[in-house]
Amino acid sequence: MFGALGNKLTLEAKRLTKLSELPQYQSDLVRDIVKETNDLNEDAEFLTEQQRQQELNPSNEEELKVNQCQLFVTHLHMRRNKRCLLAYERTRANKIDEFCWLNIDPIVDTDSAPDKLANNTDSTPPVSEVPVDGSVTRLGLNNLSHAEEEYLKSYQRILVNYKSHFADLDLSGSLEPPSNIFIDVRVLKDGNEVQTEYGVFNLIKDSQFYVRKSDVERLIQQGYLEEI
Amino acid sequence: MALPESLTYNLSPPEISFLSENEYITILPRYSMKKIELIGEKIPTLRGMRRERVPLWVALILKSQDKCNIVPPSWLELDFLKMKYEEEMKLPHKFSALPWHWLEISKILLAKAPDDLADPSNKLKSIIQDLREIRLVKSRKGLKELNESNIQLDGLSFMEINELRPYILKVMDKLMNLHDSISRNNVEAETNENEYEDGEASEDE
Amino acid sequence: MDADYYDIDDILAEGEKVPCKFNLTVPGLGYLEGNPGKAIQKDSVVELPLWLASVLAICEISEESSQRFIDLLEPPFFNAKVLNALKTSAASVDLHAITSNFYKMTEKWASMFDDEELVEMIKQSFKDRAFEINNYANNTTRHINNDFMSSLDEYEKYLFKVSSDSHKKMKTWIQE
Amino acid sequence: MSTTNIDDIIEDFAEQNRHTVKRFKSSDKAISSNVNIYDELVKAMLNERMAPDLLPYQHKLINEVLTKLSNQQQYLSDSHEYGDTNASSGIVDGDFKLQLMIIETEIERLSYMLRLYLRSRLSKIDKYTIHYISETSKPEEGSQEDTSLVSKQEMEYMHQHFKILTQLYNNSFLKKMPHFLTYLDDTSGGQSMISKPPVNNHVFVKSVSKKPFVISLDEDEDLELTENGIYVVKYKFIKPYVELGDVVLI
Repeated sequence: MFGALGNKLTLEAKRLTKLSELPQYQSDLVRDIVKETNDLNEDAEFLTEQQRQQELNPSNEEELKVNQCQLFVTHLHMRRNKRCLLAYERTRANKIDEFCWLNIDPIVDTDSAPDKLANNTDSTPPVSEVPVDGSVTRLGLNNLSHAEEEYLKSYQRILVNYKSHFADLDLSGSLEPPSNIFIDVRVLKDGNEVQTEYGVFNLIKDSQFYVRKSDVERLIQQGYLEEI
Repeated sequence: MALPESLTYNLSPPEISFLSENEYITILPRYSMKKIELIGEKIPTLRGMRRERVPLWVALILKSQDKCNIVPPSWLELDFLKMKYEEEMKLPHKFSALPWHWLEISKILLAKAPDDLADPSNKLKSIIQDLREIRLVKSRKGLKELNESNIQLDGLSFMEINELRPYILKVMDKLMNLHDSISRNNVEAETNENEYEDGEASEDE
Repeated sequence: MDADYYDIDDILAEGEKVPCKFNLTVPGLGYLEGNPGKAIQKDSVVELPLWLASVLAICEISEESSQRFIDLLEPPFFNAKVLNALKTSAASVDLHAITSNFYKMTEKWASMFDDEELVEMIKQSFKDRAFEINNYANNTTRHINNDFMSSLDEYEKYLFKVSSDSHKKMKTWIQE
Repeated sequence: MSTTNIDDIIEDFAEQNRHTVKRFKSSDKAISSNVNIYDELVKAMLNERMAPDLLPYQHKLINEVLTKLSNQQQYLSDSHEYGDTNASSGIVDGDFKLQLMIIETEIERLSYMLRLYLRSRLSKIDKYTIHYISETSKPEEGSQEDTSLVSKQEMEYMHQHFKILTQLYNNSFLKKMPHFLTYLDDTSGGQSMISKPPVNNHVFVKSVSKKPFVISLDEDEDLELTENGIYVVKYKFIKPYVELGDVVLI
């Protein structure tokens, strides 16, 4: 149906705003819309030529109007297709940007890209839907188009460059407020001496220290310390 | 995007709590300590038992190391809060005056310095909960009155405002969009638009 | 009306179909009503997406005549039945079933026809429904009325989401 | 081994810090000496977070915060080094450590706010790129290094990001389309492609002006704002007062 391809792509764009990772690039659908647009353009060129002929040989006004109407429909349809394509790609680019800010590596492994095989536009790829909000948590390179892969690399470079002006700030750092930078901990089991910028302490069971949280996170995970 | 959607035009409760730690509070140092030149503030030399005003976040570090006691703010007190609660009951269309950060600061002090408070923690917690609820009910009723132009919200604190913010903004913006869809209502918007465009306003077909 | 070019919901709203009557016979446009290769006859009624209908409806056939390529007919989502139901009990109307971008459609429709009465009425129903939405968003423990929740249009769903997220975050913070 | 008194060391560092501050302030009259730059940053961050459009980059404030952060970080690492070499002698006492912890906490707090400030700006630059590219290329913009709407780094970021986004569109489909459809800043046909900040949207403001003042709204309506009053108004009506500092966005 009329404008159906564009609608389909826009629905896909709407869907992916809610996903925590980017689904497979809809290359077939994009290709079909580009083709449809070029076909429409051929019609438009034909209609424009016809219009010129009509103007050269004054014919009835009705014919001119009919031609103009056809031309409008064709042009509007092309513009609509363009808007759908751009909105789709923009939505994906936003997700790629968001991913780059996380400062983690994309997934390269073929198997872990969940909808590798689902490049059929009719299927809904089984991407993990996170209902809370659509923030990106991971990105499979296999789901990107070639152009998007290039874009990802370029944006990473731009970010590295921008961040280098604020080397002390760790711009990709946590957006949670820094509370409890220093914490009280209790030693749960004996262990070795621990060196930190704030000095040395020994892991002796039941002793307590006031330490920088980031210095002891591993020891807490390993069960040597607990936060009081 | 460079900032996650959830933080765009929005603050999280931990963030507001973080901001509340910038408020000043009185401490009673237990020991002396040399002054500290901070970027924002100079923390004066502390002497035992001599009161000083410091940012709450500094007070919390000192407190955690038993270097000081925190002098609770005068409003964080059972009698005062009960009085406020009665005010809330008496005046159904008005919010009683409470500090800008009352929810955050009371929560922080109840967690980190309960021994410095004049009244038992459980009683304080319960009156604070009651106050929060009566004010929430009141504000929710007030939300019936939203319009497309402007409203005044005096008496609500930062945390309370923040909780209502997404709803209020999204409703008012939508009412405005509906309102402005009528060209007569949108005359000014269009004039602004043209100024914005620097005279390059485009022609419709 | 300056909807953002990249706004997905706006693009979807523009894709919604509205009934139109053609004021001239146009060969080759039969595909608009599912008859590719054929002409569309004068006076035939066709459903067109708004992005097309809104322009054809303002293009005059000739300079002398005020007639446009097409006339927009009253779309089902603004018929008397819907409007009456919204007036009587806004919260019990299934907007989603009517059109999933009801308010966007209202804006677009109202801007074409300068229909102030329609806007005033729908503003009031939006307020009533929004108030109800906030009540649901506040009370996550109460049994959610699925009928009401599934009757929301896209903007209302979004309103519910941002409101309930905010209340949830507040609850989490208070309890932590 | 060292016989230096720890107090002297701290005095020394403090002294160094003061000098840097002085040097900066003498060349910078806009930030008066009684303004606390920590509070200024809190305000700038909140305003930027809540404003629908980009506020003028706070050149002086941000430069000052960055300089002071870097000095303080240097002080911290020097002090840690000092602490390491003197740990065994027992000179580094608990108080010294505690003071460093307070200093480090402040650094973390400031860095966090700066991070949010800068990232909310980038997110607006990304959303309204073409609009800001044209805003910043106006002749009156950018002539003055310290009053421009965006920083030098942001300017670079904005142009680079726009370039790769354009490349992405071109490579994905635009270059295969009819030429007249390849523009990204087309404003014809009643639909502008240029996304603009929604300055009509509502914002929460708190009036901080001691004197009440009146702003004009739509349809000949006026609104009086009194100190500490909380209002929800359309951003476009309040923007000038945000820049004047009569209100803060919350």
